[in-house]
Amino acid sequence: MALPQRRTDIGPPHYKDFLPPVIQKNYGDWKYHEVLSPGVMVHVANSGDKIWSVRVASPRLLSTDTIRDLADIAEKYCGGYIRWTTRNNVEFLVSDEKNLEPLQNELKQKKYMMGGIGSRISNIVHTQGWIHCHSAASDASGLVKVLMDEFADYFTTKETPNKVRMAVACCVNMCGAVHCSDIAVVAVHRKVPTIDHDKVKNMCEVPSTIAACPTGAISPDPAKKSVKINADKCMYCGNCFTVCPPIEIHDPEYDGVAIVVGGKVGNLRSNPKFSKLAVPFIKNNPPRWPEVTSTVRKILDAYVADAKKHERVGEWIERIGWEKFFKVTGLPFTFQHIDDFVIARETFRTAATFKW
Amino acid sequence: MALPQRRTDIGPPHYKDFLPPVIQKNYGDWKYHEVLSPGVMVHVANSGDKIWSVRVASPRLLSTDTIRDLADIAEKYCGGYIRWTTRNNVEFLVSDEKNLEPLQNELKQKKYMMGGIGSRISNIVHTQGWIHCHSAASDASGLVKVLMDEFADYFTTKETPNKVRMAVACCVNMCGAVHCSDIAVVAVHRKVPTIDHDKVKNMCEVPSTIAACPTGAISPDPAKKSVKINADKCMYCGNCFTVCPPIEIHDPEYDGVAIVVGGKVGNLRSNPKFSKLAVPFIKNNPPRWPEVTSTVRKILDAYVADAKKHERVGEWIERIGWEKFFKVTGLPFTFQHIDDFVIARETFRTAATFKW
Amino acid sequence: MPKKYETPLLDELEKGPFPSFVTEIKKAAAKNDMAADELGQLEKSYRDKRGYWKHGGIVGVRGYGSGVIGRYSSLPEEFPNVANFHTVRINSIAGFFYTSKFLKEACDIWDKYGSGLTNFHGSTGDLVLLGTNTENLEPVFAEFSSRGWDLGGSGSALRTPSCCVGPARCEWSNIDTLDITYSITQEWQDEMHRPAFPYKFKFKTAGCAVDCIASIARADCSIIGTWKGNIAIDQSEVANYAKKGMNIQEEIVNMCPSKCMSYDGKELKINDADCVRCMHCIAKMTKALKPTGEKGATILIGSKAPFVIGATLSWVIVPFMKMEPPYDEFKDLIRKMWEFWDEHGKNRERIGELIIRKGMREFLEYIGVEPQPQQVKEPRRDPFFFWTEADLQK
Amino acid sequence: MPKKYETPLLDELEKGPFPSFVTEIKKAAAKNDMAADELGQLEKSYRDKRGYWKHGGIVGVRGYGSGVIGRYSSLPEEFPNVANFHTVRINSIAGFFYTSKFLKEACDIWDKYGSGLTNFHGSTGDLVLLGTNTENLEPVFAEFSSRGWDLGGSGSALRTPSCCVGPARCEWSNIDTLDITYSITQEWQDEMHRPAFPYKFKFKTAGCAVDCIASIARADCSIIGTWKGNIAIDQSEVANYAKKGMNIQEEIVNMCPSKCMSYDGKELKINDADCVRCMHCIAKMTKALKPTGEKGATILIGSKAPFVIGATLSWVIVPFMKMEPPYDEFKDLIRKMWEFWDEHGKNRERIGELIIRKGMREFLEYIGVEPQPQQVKEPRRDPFFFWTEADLQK
Ligand code: SRM
Ligand code: SRM
Ligand code: SRM
Ligand code: SRM
Ligand code: SF4
Ligand code: SF4
Ligand code: SF4
Ligand code: SF4
Ligand code: SF4
Ligand code: SF4
Ligand code: SF4
Ligand code: SF4
Repeated sequence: MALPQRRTDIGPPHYKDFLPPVIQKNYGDWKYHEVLSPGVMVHVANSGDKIWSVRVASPRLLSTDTIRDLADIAEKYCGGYIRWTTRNNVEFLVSDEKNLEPLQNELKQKKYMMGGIGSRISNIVHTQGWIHCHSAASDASGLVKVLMDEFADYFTTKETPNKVRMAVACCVNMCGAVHCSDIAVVAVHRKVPTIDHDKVKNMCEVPSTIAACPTGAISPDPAKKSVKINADKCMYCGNCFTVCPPIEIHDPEYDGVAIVVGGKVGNLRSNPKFSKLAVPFIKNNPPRWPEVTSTVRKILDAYVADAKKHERVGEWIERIGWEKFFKVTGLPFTFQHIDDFVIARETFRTAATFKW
Repeated sequence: MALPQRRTDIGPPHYKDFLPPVIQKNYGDWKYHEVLSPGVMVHVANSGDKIWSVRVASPRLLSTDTIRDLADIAEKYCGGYIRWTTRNNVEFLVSDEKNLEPLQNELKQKKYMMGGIGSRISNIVHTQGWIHCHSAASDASGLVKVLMDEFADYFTTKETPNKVRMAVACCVNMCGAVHCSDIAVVAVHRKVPTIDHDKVKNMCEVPSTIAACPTGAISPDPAKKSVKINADKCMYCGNCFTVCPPIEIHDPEYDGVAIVVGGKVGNLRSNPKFSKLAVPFIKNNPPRWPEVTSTVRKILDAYVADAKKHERVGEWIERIGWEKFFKVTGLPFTFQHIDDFVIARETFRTAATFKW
Repeated sequence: MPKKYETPLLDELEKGPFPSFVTEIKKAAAKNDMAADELGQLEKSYRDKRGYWKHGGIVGVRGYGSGVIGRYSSLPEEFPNVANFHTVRINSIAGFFYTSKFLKEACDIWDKYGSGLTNFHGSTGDLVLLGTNTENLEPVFAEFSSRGWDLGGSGSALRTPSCCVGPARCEWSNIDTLDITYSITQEWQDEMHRPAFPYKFKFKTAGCAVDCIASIARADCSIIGTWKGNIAIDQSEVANYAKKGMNIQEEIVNMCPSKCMSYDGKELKINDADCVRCMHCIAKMTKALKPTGEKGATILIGSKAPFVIGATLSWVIVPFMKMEPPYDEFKDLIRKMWEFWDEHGKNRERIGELIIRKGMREFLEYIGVEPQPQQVKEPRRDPFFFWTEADLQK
Repeated sequence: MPKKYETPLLDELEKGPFPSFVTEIKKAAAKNDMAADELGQLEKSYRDKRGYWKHGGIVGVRGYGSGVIGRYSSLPEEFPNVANFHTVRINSIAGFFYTSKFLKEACDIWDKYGSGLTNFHGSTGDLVLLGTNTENLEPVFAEFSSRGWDLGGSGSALRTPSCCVGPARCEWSNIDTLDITYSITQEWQDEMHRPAFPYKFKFKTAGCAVDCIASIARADCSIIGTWKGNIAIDQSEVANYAKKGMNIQEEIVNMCPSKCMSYDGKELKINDADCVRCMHCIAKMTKALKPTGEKGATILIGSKAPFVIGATLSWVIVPFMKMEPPYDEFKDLIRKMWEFWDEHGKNRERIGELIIRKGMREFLEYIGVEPQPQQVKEPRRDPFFFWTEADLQK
């Protein structure tokens, strides 16, 4: 069968063609919204029109079977209109109130997990991991699955003091928003890479390999027409591996994950914040990484127990102080927690104020 | 006349021998103090004993005549006991309440300026300037004199929302606490230094001259056995001049002062803070630098008018925001205000929150 | 029939309440050879605690330098159907809206030419078709493009711009996030499809400072809607919130970062001149508070992941810009920025890193933007600074 | 009779209420040649808007490498009496206490051998004898040292330690600032007088976090008194403050950085576990509040002026240390630090700069101090970090 005529540089279709009529009509003219349940909210337009959004969790990695099922449901209750959220959840866009109940019934019956709206844990932003990326020091989808299983009730029913945004990245390239998440897991290495010198000469640009190293650990090895790594300076970030494949950084025995906490992106109350290191290392323990889930649980429980309403994780920690964070979570404070990278000095405690 | 026998490494005398008896007796056992007037405070011991301190301003640079006069007064009313404060004021230590009045009368009569205690402007920490230092880009004593003249009533009578700590440094070596003062003046250069190459070879160590440059502007000039300066990188800090005298940085036409604001050293309320650049440059205009005093006046007036009680200058600015600081003072915001040194990125506004 | 692998480890990940990606892969694996081998290789990764993918090579569709991520298995004998297994990035719809019609068509194409696995969506915002063999790339592209869809970005190119749902379904949007996204995507198709930048460049557009698209953390250029004007207060709705149990003093007034609100138990007041438009009060009392006045956006530059100098957040370049079609002022500004980057950027240097290296002045002068206190959290602390000859003559 | 210079510019600085340094110089100049030439040269500086001093050479007293700052006029013909004009740093008394007897003796010596000009005090805390000729250095030293006084530091040496008035006249001091200062000064005379460090090293000791000696900004080692225990509250004094017009809620409770206070109009409460000991409440309500419990100091390292890497503030190394004579634990710690500095420091590298260059870990391990969250404002943000072989085996 002949292929259809390809077209180039046409860009995506116009968004208008994908908006439900009620949205087209009230575009930019919404008045307020109400959260009706953890999985349902309604937006009310100045015209009085309403649109209901019913949100269900998604593992992000979807088979065509599942997508077809989602499309079928959307056809049945939403005139075929459906959207995904910026955190990979699915939203059924209901224009007709009477479809709301039946839609939810069908979702329940098909075991779709409704929730994620309001002050709770939503889906985890994540990356490829062992599923598709060469760079992964851990698997992302697996970590997301075990974490979301652990905290499922915070998606479907229970509340947290404010939204808790989690992320998982399978290497320090951090293709998710790990660096600004309430709680995030990022996979890390702990061994100096090894170099296949014969291949370096053909496959790598020496200057860009050197430039890739954040600590200046790499220098030319002219004899071998390759590069060498100063083991004392290397902190196993893996960026040399990214630009030069013959540099091998993976080490199943020593790879694992770090947990960072306290970041956020919104401007509400406090400015956007970076996540900071909470736990420098937990060994990869697939398939269910029990040490990761229990550690995240510790952090989350402490936050839920102690934070004020509307306080994000980072705001809570800043209020109580990092020393207290380590105390209430029982996490050990190690040399790894003390910054020694480019802005290290800005993180040193230049004050005599702290808690015991 | 023969010199007395010199002794070495004996260190200073023991402090105990210089403490008034009431202090010796109540050492470490004080209960509270009260500020009786801008120039007088009393400390009360748990024993009930009291010591009155009467503070007078000093230009710090004192002639032996003046010191003898201070000593005479101390003998008359204080059993000879006198101290200097960490900001170079003189404190008469009165153990006998009946001497308090006569002491103040004599001080008044001799035109000593009493004050500086409490929430006001105290003496200005400063440095050598043209009086004794080779490095000075302005004079320190002169600037202090004109500023203290301008704000004398804030020393003797009027109050500020909290203490206002001022400093003057005659070059970027900053031998005063300019970098952590409420309002400070620091002398700066604005021209790339010139090099007397013939002398460099005899007088300077090339490597340490290169290392002295904060921006890496200096490199060896092997032909001349000297160094060269990359004019594009030089920001006229003068550190090369400090380590290598044949590098001349002074330029009367272009030298002058910058004004920095908002620093503090105490931990009360907010952590110690660095001063930040308010005015990048004012030309040297001795003997009375009128543009400097009027600019500092603008800043001080805005602070006094707007700050809450107990707010230091930096705390006030942080509350209202830097954009508002520039607005209320009317000072222009220039490229010089935007950091481009080592921690520049930490000063960029990584948030969508600010005032118009 | 695709090969069936034993997956005792992955099977563990079908347990638990959250939908399982393993189940998804198995669904596809039941009828698709590539998906089957993906599953098999993944089980091995779980056993050995390591990935089995190699660096991607240069692979793509004719005339494009981007849109496809090349990927090769390091165990091609063991898993021949994923020996090469590239992802295709389809440029998603602004706001991530879809119709069932399109979804079904897409599934049909992908079942035919690919693994049957997808990501809705990739972190940048593409509709990711997760894995197919080299020979299927052209067919996939022909099928999609003939239906009006195109590839997104990859490599040293403009990446697929994305945005929050904005005016489509949110009462707080100050700008038309979808239209901006659509417009810049269309404007710069060439920049997206033929990598010619020093490194990647990402746009993300949020309708307000809530930033539901994480623009400030994940975009070289973050466009964040804002306003110049007062927050209108509906006092009766304030009373309603109070009645329903909101502690207005604690939850709103005390949490206002600029301390510009007050509440006496009856009336809520805002000193608008001091408001920094953080969105907290508005978000928590949406029925009572509404921004008024001029709408526009703050343009911020520079956020990215940690390499090489540590993670950055975007910072303010233009505090306020009107955002009206065809967005010429904005686009001209971006072109200037790209010129600067093109001229000075090193290979693999993001624009933010370049500005940090060169200093804000050089950048601002180049793009013709004035220095403004809103660009910084605070002025510099150390009194070392440059003067141009022109400055000295002032 | 010393030469009389016309000083029209400097005369302007005798006007105004604040005591005039010009008047001081004139007083000395009336009877002292050096002071007279100092005045003349200064007038010229005011006229020409530039200093006329050259770099100092190596000059000092026998057996000492420090204590004197060499200084030469660049106009020796015009001002021969200050052709060489060195300052002598006399190590002041801890707390800056003096007796009239000593002051008069000092004046006599200084009139005889020097310019008659002084600084009470230099920024570091020395009693600065402001300018004398080379041949007078030994006599000045002999006169002072025979009376029990010694020189302070200069050059790459320990500098004269200084402190706040502390227990001598302040109710808040948690440590004996004077005794600590005296003890370390005596302990390290050799380190002070024979420069053998990579660069200067300064100690400043403050009795509490009010830091009246600016230790956190101006000392390589800042010793700041603090306590472990509760703040005792005298409620009747609280009531007195309220009665006298203090707005306790606004001025105290709202300004507490850790928000650990509350006041219901009658009783003031402090949640001591959350107090960060900032001293605000205590300073503003000294009669009502008093720290109790164990007293000691926080040891911070590293503050200095801007060169070369920008100004630094000291940061916490040891959150709490008992400070009791003979301060052995403290002194041993400092010796370890100096050893580290000696081993790794470059020429003209302050200890703080070295720690920033080397990283806290290497420093802390060397001196034998555990990592503690109190040492940082926040943990690192970028997940790049080192592991030792020992760490990996844990
Ligand atoms: C649907 C979505 C936009 C989209 O284009 O897809 C969205 C939609 C809404 N967000 Fe959001 N946000 C969405 C991602 C985000 C993100 C981005 C992210 O997580 O990566 C953030 C920034 C998080 C951060 O700061 O780190 C975000 C921070 C917020 C906040 C701020 C919470 C806070 O106080 O810090 C609000 C306001 C609130 O909850 O009061 C908010 C409020 C809202 C409102 C109420 C806006 C409105 O009036 O419609 C929407 C429903 C709220 C809800 O889900 O609880 N949305 N929201 C995204 C849903 C993601 C999901 O599936 O869970
Ligand atoms: C005498 C002196 C100590 C000495 O050893 O010489 C001293 C003495 C006292 N200081 Fe101080 N401070 C002295 C320099 C400092 C410094 C250091 C400096 O300025 O370089 C500071 C740090 C300034 C900073 O943070 O930048 C300082 C910040 C304070 C504060 C904190 C003010 C605030 O709220 O930020 C207090 C508490 C207060 O005023 O409520 C204080 C309080 C006091 C008390 C009340 C302490 C007491 O109970 O005796 C003393 C009298 C206060 C007064 O003068 O108003 N003292 N005080 C110093 C007098 C300098 C002068 O002549 O003016
Ligand atoms: C697919 C995706 C992750 C996902 O599962 O969603 C992804 C996957 C890869 N990213 Fe990414 N990045 C993806 C979004 C991001 C994001 C998030 C974002 O765009 O919002 C970031 C952080 C933000 C940023 O741009 O800095 C991100 C930062 C990186 C980096 C670090 C770039 C840097 O400047 O530090 C690399 C390294 C590189 O460019 O060589 C990288 C490189 C890669 C590569 C191409 C691996 C490589 O070194 O060649 C990954 C291919 C995986 C694969 O085989 O499928 N990816 N990458 C995301 C793109 C999907 C899409 O188009 O929608
Ligand atoms: C006299 C004094 C200023 C004053 O008028 O009070 C002073 C004067 C000089 N300082 Fe200083 N410093 C003085 C306290 C300081 C302080 C403040 C302090 O100690 O609390 C600092 C800032 C804190 C610090 O240590 O960083 C200070 C930071 C410097 C620097 C920069 C050091 C650095 O690491 O960045 C230099 C440059 C150098 O060392 O070459 C310096 C160099 C100098 C020299 C020796 C000039 C030179 O380059 O050779 C000055 C001699 C002036 C003269 O001819 O009399 N002086 N110097 C202070 C010492 C008097 C005393 O002993 O009591
Ligand atoms: S985070 Fe690293 S391993 Fe994961 S998808 Fe991105 S580049 Fe690949
Ligand atoms: S792993 Fe990172 S730190 Fe180590 S050599 Fe490679 S790029 Fe440098
Ligand atoms: S600040 Fe500079 S000019 Fe002034 S005394 Fe110190 S070194 Fe000399
Ligand atoms: S003046 Fe400063 S910046 Fe310029 S060359 Fe000298 S040391 Fe470098
Ligand atoms: S960023 Fe603002 S406008 Fe966009 S969806 Fe979130 S709240 Fe609405
Ligand atoms: S938007 Fe933020 S800053 Fe403005 S009034 Fe509301 S809470 Fe305060
Ligand atoms: S630092 Fe503390 S103990 Fe020392 S004088 Fe100041 S307030 Fe008193
Ligand atoms: S000392 Fe400071 S932190 Fe502690 S209660 Fe008082 S004001 Fe609060």
